[in-house]
Amino acid sequence: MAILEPWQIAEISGPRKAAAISKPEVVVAMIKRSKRPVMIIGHLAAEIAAGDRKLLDYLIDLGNTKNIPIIATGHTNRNLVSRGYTKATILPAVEAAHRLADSGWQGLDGKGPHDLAFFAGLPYYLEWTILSGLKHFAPHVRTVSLGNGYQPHAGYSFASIPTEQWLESLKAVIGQMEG
Amino acid sequence: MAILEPWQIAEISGPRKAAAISKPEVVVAMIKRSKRPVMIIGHLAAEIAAGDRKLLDYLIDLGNTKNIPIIATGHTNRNLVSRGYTKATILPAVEAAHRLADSGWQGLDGKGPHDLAFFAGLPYYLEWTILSGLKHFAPHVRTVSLGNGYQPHAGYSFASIPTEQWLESLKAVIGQMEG
Amino acid sequence: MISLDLKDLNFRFKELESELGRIKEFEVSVGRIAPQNWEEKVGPTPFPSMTALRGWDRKLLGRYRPFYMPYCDVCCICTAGKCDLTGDRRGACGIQMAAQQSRMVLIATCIGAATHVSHARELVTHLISRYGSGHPLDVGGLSTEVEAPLTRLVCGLKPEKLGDLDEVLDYLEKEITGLLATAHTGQEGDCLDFESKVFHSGMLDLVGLEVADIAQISALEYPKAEPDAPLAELGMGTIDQSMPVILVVGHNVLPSVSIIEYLKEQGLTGQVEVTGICCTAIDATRYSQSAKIVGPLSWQIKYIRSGIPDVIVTDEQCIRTDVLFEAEKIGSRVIATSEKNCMGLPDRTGDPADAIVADLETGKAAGALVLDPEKAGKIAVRVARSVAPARRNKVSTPPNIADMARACTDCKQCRRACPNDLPVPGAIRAVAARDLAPIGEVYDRCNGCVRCEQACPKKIPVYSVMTAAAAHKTRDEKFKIRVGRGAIQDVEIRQVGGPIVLGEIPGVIAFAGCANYPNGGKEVAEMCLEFARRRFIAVTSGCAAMSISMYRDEEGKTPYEQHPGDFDAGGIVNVGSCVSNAHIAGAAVKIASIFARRSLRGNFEEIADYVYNRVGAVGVVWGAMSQKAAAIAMGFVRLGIPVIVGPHGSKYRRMLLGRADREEDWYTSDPGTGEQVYAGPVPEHLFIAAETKEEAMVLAAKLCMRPNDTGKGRAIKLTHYIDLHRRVLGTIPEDLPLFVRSMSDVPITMKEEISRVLQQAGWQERKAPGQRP
Amino acid sequence: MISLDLKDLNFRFKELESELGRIKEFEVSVGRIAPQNWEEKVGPTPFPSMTALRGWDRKLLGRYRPFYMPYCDVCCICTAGKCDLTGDRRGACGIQMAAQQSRMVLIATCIGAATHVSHARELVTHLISRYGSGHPLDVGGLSTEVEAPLTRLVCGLKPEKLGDLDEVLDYLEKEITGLLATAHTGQEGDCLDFESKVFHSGMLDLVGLEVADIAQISALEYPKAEPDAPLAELGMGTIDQSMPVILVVGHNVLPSVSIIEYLKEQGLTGQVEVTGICCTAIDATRYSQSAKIVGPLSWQIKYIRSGIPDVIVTDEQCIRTDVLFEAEKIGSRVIATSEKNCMGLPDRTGDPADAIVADLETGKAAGALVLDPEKAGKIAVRVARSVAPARRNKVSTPPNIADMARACTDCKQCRRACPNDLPVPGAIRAVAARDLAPIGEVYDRCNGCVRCEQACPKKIPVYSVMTAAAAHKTRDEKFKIRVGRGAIQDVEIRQVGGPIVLGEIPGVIAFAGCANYPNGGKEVAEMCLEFARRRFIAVTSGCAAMSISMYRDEEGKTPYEQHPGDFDAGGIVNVGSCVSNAHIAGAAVKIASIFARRSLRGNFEEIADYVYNRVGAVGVVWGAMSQKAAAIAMGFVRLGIPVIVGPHGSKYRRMLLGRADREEDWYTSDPGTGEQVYAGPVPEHLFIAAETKEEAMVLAAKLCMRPNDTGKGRAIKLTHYIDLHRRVLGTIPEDLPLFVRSMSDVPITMKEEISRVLQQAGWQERKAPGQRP
Repeated sequence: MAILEPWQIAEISGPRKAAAISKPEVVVAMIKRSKRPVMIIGHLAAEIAAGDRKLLDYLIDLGNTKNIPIIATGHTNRNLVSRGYTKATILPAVEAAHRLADSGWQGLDGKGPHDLAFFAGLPYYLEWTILSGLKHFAPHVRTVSLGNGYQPHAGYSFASIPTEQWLESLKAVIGQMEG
Repeated sequence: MAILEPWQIAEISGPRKAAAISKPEVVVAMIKRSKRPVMIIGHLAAEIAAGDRKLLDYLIDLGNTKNIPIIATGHTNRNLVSRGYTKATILPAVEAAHRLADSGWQGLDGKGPHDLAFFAGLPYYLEWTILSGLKHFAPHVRTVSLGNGYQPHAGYSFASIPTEQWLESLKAVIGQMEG
Repeated sequence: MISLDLKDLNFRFKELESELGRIKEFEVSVGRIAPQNWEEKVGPTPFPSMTALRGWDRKLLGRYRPFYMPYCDVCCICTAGKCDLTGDRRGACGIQMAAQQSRMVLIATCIGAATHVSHARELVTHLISRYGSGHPLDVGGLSTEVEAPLTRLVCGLKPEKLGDLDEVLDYLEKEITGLLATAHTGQEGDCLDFESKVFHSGMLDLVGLEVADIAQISALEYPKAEPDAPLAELGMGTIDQSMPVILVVGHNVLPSVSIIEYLKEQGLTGQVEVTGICCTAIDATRYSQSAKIVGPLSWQIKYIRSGIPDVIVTDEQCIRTDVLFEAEKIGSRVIATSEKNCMGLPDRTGDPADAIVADLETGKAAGALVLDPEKAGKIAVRVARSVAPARRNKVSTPPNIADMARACTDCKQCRRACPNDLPVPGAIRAVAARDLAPIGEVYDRCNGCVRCEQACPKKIPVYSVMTAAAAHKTRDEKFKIRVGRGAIQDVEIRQVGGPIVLGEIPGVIAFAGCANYPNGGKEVAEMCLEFARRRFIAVTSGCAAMSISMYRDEEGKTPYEQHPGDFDAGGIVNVGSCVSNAHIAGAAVKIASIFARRSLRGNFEEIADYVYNRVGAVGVVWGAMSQKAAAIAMGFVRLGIPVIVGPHGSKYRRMLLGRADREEDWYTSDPGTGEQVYAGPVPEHLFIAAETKEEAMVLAAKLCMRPNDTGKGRAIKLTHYIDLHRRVLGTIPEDLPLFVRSMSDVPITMKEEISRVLQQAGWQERKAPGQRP
Repeated sequence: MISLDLKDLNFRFKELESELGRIKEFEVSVGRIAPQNWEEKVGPTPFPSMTALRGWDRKLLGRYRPFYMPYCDVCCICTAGKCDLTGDRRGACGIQMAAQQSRMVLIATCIGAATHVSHARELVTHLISRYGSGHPLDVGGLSTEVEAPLTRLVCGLKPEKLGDLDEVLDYLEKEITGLLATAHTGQEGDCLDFESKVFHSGMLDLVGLEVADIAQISALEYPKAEPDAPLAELGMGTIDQSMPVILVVGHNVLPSVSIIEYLKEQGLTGQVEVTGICCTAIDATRYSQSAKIVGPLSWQIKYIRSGIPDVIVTDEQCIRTDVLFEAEKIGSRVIATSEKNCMGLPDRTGDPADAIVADLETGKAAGALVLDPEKAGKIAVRVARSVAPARRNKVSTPPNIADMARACTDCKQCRRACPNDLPVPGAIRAVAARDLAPIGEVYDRCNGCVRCEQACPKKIPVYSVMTAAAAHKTRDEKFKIRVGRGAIQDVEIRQVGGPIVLGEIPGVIAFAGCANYPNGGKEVAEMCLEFARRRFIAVTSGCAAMSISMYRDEEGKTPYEQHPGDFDAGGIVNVGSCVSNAHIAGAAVKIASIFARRSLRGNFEEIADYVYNRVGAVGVVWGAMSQKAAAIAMGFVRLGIPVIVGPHGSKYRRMLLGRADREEDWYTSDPGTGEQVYAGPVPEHLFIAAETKEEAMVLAAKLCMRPNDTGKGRAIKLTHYIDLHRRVLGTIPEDLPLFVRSMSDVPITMKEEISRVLQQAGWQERKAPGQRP
């Protein structure tokens, strides 16, 4: 069952709440429309089992579809490197958000501000606080939570849905991006 | 359009939110199941135009269907009396709520605790704070907001709906109770 | 060398032989004022700790149980949260909802008390530096010898000089710090203990108010307990816009005093308009009636957007945080003068005045922080005079509001943002159709919070449209207010003490507090007039005192012109600004002390018990909004004086409500026989939000009853209660039998009717508690 | 009679002829300590007001901009609200979101500072009453002459006796009251001004800590700056359950001292177990190593539910508010001893001890409030001895947890309530299937907040199931902790000052704060050991100091047994309880004063600038949760010492983050030439939440760098940074070029590799800022 309530029950947001990602096409459309997306990946991505792989593996795949750069937070980079992915930028999650919130920041490659930011693999509450910061202070960045717990402070978030359903959606996004 | 958000935008409630009264039958069923309902009516009931009558007129009708006693708050009683209704109990709204929250209170007639409380005609925010008090401290009372602005702290509330739609629902409830 | 370690050391010797010589009868007193200046014996609780009066608080809280109305379902004040507290859930620290709500109340009232105490500290420090610590405290000469009833009551000391107030402030700051600490995660967790601490903060707050006001009355020579204090002008219509205009906003009078003094010094009095909003304005008129009051705090944006003020001087408290932003829109310069409200401005205190003036004149700087009231005052005058000519086109031409309004899509966001759910969308659409009547009605009920405008997705300047549409109303705002008289004289207390305690004056009703009214300010004036006409004593202060003035009778007279300023039946007594609320509580305390000759000194519980049982006083805080208002209210409540707040007051998260229907709650021990006797539900509540003006009036009349009313007094009080109830609620009160103890309580003029009611209710005469000595 | 009005009056006369006689060389000093006891010249800001250091704060805030992460979209702290602050909306008072968040931070840090200051006030008042105000302050004899570096720095006075601390507390209380006032609706509204006030509250907090700790060290004869302070026992496994057991919880040691003294007096030492949780426990072991520490604050429910304690004595701070509720379940008696945490219990302070003991023994009363630590201690011992035998069956037989767990419907409410999103549902279902491994893993990562249990709709006592399943782990909790040594000696500072400032000791890392860890306490120990092994100086206090002890190496040794307690490379220095954190900040300040001979007195900005630029110290507060922790952190931050918090620390609502990528942010004026030179992003952040232990370690190593590192020092610091980065993040840090000023900064062992990185990055040697004098 999809729950459009914060996964951590008490973490209510207020009047402005994330739109639910009702179907994979929503994400695909956002990526396609975005000029400069970025992906912020926390350490849990390497722990969260997603079928016989880890969430991190799917995120790498997703990133590769449109060359979306990755910011590796926590100790995520170690797990990226062990997967042969060496282009990530290492930043603490709050620092990444602080930069995103600066509309003058020219992005990881210095070529212009990011307009779309995906979040995944962060502890729920840390992602939550960061998304709140961006909701309030980064109106120029659209935020998307890719976890399977509803993140009300995001621009878009999956509802709190079972792992299988969520994985299917992620796979569909990747499939559609590749296709 | 029905908005399942607090009518006053910032008055967010938290994890526990009112169920929407999706159709008149919901209210009818509650009244029928209730042993000892009560109606708390604020002064705005005499001001809110409802077609060619006032909200207060409908509420009197509703009360009369099952002899639901009325607590008149603010200066509502004056308008009840002018309509020939003289059986109301006069209490400030917060005091009425305070008594309802006492599970030992034997009700207006001293014959036992009320188990269902309707609210209407109170200023939105006053009803809101009172419903919050009851949600948290009167688990033995089911609360229903009969206004047309969604009251998240109620047990049941109409969504924020247009006046006509709301009036139709009220009339339907009365009709079904009478019928 | 003799070095003293403790503040409260007091040493003396009859005779000393030492290397230094021989000294006789030598005495040094430090800190705690030597008891020699006061014969009265010290009661049980001088300088009470936060638990010293817990027993008294629990008595009150046992009868008036808190009813909590949580703002939301969660607790969010530490990083272990947020915690869901619905049901009987405990948070990560173990707390439950009732305790959490009372904890939030405590934080609010601590903020309130801190604000007043910090204000008092600033005033006292500044006045000592200017007038010396030996400057005598004098609030009303020989007719007001009890100069500081609350300080005497709470601290057990009798301050005589400005310097004596220092120790009182030390005590208040220590207690506030301790109380605030209890709100720390994992400290106090019982809701009644939190409530007791809330009461303590309220009591501290009242003492802070008193310290602030007696200091400024004494040093700045305000009216000293004068019933016939002069009238001052109030309203936007009273301002001569051809002159340079300064606006002072806030609560600390010092910059205003400096402006007025500098104008005098320079011979410019009458050539620059000194206008004020909020309590700074009230206190400025207490200092000099050349100052004009614009209106209560809700007038801020309206007045600034009018373009009139050339310079805005802010001090502390109740200042909209967007003043600088709004000022910039009209090219007005801002001078901030308080450490507590720096507004992000550069600190220019140390710069030469000429440089600051130059920067402000040229607009190189939009504002400056000048933490020296004297300097700030001079700069304000110079800048106002210099920029005014160029700002003569300042009253902006009325915008084409119909065009603006046409952008409205009727999305209703403005109404959903309005705290009073006012019908803004329809009124805006009417403006578009050039019908200004509906928006005028909205204007009358609006508090100027400007949230409507913030919410508009079409960026319609909703509030500006409204004020522009109502510009003619603004021009008519010309009223008279009696300036704050300060304390109530001891002689007045001697005169009315008897009638009040016996019930012959049916009550003292105090209208105080903020301007966050549910329905515009008119209701405050109407309530006040109702009771003054009924020959209650109406007392007022702060924004409420202003709102009361903004009302005219058929002859065009304002309430202050219709009613005298005497503390007597039928009077409308403006004591002054927010800090003057101390005199209202002080009057109740003085009835116990001067009229009933109870010992005051460090004797809180006995006096509060006296006030609670004898003095039919009620507070009405119709627009209560702030943490300060909450603190003041709790100060009154600890003294046993009920407070009625407007419907928004329900958002203070909890009420203190009696249960008239529970007979067992209202027994009291007869002072003569010791027997438990039923005294009836009087006063019925201690802190209650009323839904409408009508309900508030009926409640106010009812809450004036006290257990110790004489039969005659009770009859008089019942007359008003029944009469009001009948008039505004349409019936005789059903609870009447609870208030009639014996037939002697029944008003003669209503005897027949009441007897019938009593009979129907199966009423029987009860043994009333004996009269207390 | 001579009567003095002002606290800071100081009058003297050479010779006086009067009626009283002739007096020569007479002097009275009151309040402000006469300057005669200290030669050092007074700096610019003794007793700084809330804006005195605004300039310094703005320098820091310009470089480390606040990044706000609002807890929710609205403001709910006055009744004009709630207000929607999304977008650029202003609330009814005009405030916007950034200011509102900083305001909430200020309220939190004021609560934190108030808590410590109030604690200090209580200690000082009690100790003065017992030991006299003339009792000398002595924190380390001749080797620690700078007895109160923070008080000297901030207040500009040099306290010598307990009584001298009174004036410091007056100042702190006055300032806290003023700061709290600024949070009032319609007062301060600029986020950077709020932040400056937050820093001020943090600074006040540090002084409050110092006052509290030097008072108790001096009067209670704790270890006095002893590197080799004795070891004490820690852990539930160390308790002899055959004896009566008292549990003390909280932060105020006085009741514990009284218990220990009474046992001694009665010859009962060794016959009653005195066990403690939180800082009271730490301080009890500083007083006597006969006391045992159970664990950090997160152990409370676990320990109470074990049934072991016969009597629970609570004082103040960090006490679960459900202690009484939990105690009643196991028939344990509760004695509350603090005005700040009365728990709703009847105040028995004035009752005869025998009566209280009798009521508690018989269970007639479940608890009592006894506001006299001496009396409370005696009662606790008597009751514990008397109820223990009857409670011998107190360690409840393990419940049938498998049966309980079978009620689970996998609704996931427990997990959704868990602050750490731990996989509770699966673990509970495993318990039902008699597999205890998963729940054991949850136990290791659990902080004991018990929210899981609160949320369970099936009323499964989830937390009890967990602790029962992990009972064997509890039995193994037997550790050694070095008791709090207190201050760092002046001689130690002299020895390490050079190596620290030059960078040869790569950093001082302080592990402090609460136990609200993201992933269990083990990570704190691991981080601490990592840095101690790398020959940083590891300092610790409070719950973190306990968590560090709960770890063993292969040989079974705890960190305190492996590492010395010297303030030197490789040491693990437990300074003591939360209030002992003052000594960590004090050590940094003493480096500036003792090693670098900067004048300390009332000279905050210069010293903070020195610490910021020279002293490679970093705080790690892995479980930061409380308002106190926030206040302490802000105290460090104002001194220029960066603080890393755990991921839950993001819920403090704002970070203070530098922007390494903005070169323009990192220019500094060369002290020699006055030229603006690029100094690199060091330290890069002032307040940052780390996501994982690994990230925190890399950050800690990085944040130890300072502009004034010598080449050698920078090379050493870079070695650790690079090495850790490579190990835990898998690569050489990309930002490395920012930290290499010239080739002399490059660690020789890594030269080749680093050169390659530098070359790739297009790095060029820069002019480094000159060494400061």
